[in-house]
Amino acid sequence: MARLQKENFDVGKEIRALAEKSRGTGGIVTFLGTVRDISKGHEIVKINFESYADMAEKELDRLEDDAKEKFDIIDCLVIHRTGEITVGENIVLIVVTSAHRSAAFDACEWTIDELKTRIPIWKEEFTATGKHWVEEHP
Amino acid sequence: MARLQKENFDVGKEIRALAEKSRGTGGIVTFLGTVRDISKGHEIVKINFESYADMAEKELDRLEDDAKEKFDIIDCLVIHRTGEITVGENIVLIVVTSAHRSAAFDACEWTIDELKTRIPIWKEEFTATGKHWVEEHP
Amino acid sequence: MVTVRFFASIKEKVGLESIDIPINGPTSIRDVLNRVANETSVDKAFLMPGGFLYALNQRMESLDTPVNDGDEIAVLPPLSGGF
Amino acid sequence: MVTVRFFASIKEKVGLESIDIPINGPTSIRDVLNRVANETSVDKAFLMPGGFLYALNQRMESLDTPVNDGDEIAVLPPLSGGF
Repeated sequence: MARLQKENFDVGKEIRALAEKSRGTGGIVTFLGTVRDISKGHEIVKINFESYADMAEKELDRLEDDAKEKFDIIDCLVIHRTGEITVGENIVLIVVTSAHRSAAFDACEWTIDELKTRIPIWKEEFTATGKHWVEEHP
Repeated sequence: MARLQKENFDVGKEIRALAEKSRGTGGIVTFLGTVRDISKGHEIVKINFESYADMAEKELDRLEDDAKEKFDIIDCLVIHRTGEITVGENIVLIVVTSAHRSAAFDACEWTIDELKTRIPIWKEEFTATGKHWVEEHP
Repeated sequence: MVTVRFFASIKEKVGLESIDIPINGPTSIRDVLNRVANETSVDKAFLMPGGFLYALNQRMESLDTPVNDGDEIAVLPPLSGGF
Repeated sequence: MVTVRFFASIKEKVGLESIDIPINGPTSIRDVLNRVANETSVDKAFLMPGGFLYALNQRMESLDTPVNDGDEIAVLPPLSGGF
């Protein structure tokens, strides 16, 4: 069950909980995205994530289901934070459990790639000189 | 600096420590291997890892260095446990930090694949009916 | 009546979180957004620049998708979730 | 003198953790393992079945690598680290 939340998450605890759901788990691949200090040459003070919350939650659940259907994995968990987040802090976590490590790597990478194209969340960067929405405008 | 150790490790703590070494870290890919309950149809009670410790430690350090040289990543950490480990417990952890997630996925998968071919460590499985070394004898 | 919601940079530029548009008869998402442009100071090309995504009742849809009374449309500028 | 170390299943079958072999003049890893076979009840083919790895002073080497006095050889059955 995917989660969209303001609060931080405990990476070790989330991995352990998902791994313990199945004793057949042998390989666990995790992607953790954190706030970088520099973005396109600008020093970042903090960032803010706005979301279309109802839709983002549904799409995150669908994303987990799609990963489980597409790859030979046991389970997939996606957590994305919203609101203000400072440099070095956690933004997004994807955990994939599997009996086969190769499927787990493929599924985890696919899930973060897909997340960026499907989940209605927008990033606002705060620098020393102002703030701006991160959008590659067409 | 790679580690070969009897003690368990705290996955969340290890990830945090490596990520905090560089504020440029944006993506962190982790592979965690744990003890499965079933191996080739046999129910596993526990496993034991024997190592050629001096060599394994050197090779693990070389493995980290090779990963850093081969891929566009910031850092790489490898931890492998030795001795007796029960079902569900941690065996091996690989953490790769990077500014670019694609390089981090490639480096992490390469590192676990390489580990299996280069590090002098052997697994002994204990089942209800006995124990045996896991070796694909030629 | 359908509700049109705006997010991120679009919300700031439109100056509204959402707007209600009454509808009568067959109507598409594009029709509704043209009506939004007529009833606000916002340009059509700004709402439909070719690189936005549109959701109808929280599912991505094309601009030609028909809408019904009570539906919720969302104008989604280029997504930037992740990290 | 070189020391030959055994691990995992090989250690159990040889019944020894290690054995010291005196050497005189040019000698390869293969020569040393032949001497191990002569001085124990272990078969040559068992120590060199074609799928093992060999380390000299903790580096993987081929059976033809020359060894010197004081070196450490290790007979490594197929590795199974990981998970």
